[in-house]
Amino acid sequence: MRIAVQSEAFDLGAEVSAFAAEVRGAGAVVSFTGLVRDEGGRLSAMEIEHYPGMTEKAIAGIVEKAARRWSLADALVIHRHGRLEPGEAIMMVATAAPHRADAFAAAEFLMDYLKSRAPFWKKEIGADGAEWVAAKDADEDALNRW
Amino acid sequence: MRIAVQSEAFDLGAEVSAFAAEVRGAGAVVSFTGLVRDEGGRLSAMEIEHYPGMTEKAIAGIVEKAARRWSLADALVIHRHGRLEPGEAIMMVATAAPHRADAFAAAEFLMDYLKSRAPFWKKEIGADGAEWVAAKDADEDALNRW
Amino acid sequence: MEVLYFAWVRERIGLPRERVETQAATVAELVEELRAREDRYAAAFADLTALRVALDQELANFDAPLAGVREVAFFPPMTGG
Amino acid sequence: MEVLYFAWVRERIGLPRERVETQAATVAELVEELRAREDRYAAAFADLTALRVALDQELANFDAPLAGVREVAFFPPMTGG
Repeated sequence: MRIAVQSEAFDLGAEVSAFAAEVRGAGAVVSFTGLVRDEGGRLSAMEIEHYPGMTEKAIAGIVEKAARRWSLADALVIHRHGRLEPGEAIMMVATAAPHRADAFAAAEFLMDYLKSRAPFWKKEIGADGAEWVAAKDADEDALNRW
Repeated sequence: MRIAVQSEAFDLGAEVSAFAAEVRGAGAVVSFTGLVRDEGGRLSAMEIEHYPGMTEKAIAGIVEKAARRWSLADALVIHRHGRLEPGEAIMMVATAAPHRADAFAAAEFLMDYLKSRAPFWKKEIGADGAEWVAAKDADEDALNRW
Repeated sequence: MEVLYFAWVRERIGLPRERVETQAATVAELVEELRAREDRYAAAFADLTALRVALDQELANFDAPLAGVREVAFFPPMTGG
Repeated sequence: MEVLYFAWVRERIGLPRERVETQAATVAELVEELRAREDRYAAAFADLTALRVALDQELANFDAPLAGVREVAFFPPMTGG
């Protein structure tokens, strides 16, 4: 299990490749990556603020919950903070499990919890100014399915 | 949308990386990879037979179904046939969508249909001989959720 | 018409494909003809619930008509992914 | 105790963290004290349903006790992922 909270860009392909190469006994690897959308050209950058210290603890707690609930061979979470350009990867999760249902469920669970329970705040910088991204009711509701 | 049915190994990291780099307007990229499990050392190889011609058509039909159902920016399916060693990647799917729910649902849908509706047959080669993998009721049942 | 066999159906019958001249109106009638040929065919087609059929590369049912069909394939349930 | 502000709470109050001397027994009491300080605090804490609080880096409720707590953080609902 690896958790990285960093301002540096990460190499999605290299991470997925290394993750899949290192798992033993897993038949299924799922990855998710969140990219900065350009919102039809309206977005020039995204700034991500976080709470150093709490962020790592919160993510570790979410990963532990997933590991208790599903049969996971491994899990990886990388989340960036700072300034990102459209098209850049904000974060990724990867999960490995003997079978696909567990790998998919754990990846979706990690995403749902990272959305609403890890202390990150996104600000969109556009031509018209900057605006904090509002949390969606749908994201909070998504937690209820687990 | 790209579909590849091939005996050659593919580079998972390079494929995921190129896929994510090429999508425009997508905020979410999901990938799934199926690996040959070694079944605790009992499996020495896997042989995958397929139905040339029908395989490509069947996969194209499954991808079209997914594209009609979810808002997909792109989708990719690579599936190998022939002889594979434990740890090798059998296949992968990748999906890109504006939001994560669509990317996850489409990837799971593609996997469920590829399992039971694309003409591939797996044979496990072990120390005790070779055996065709039996289709699971659970895999057929998985189609009912869509 | 061309008849194709895959996976253990191919192994049991002992060949991957063959040309079959038939007047069978449906897949089920073709299966009856093949079953009557030799034991290896009877063994391969013993339990139709364990088999799937494709007509011209599209999944079909055993009661589907064969009129106009050029390629029939028999195989076990698929195990892709 | 250390009080931290993030995102628009930080912007509205105008600083990321400060040391606060307080006898407040609960988070809600601390919020009342802060609100009474200046307009910018009153503005930041106007609607508690739009805020979340963490005590020593664990999410908590506004009625949680502050006894033994060293770090309190106020922020809007999180938008990670």
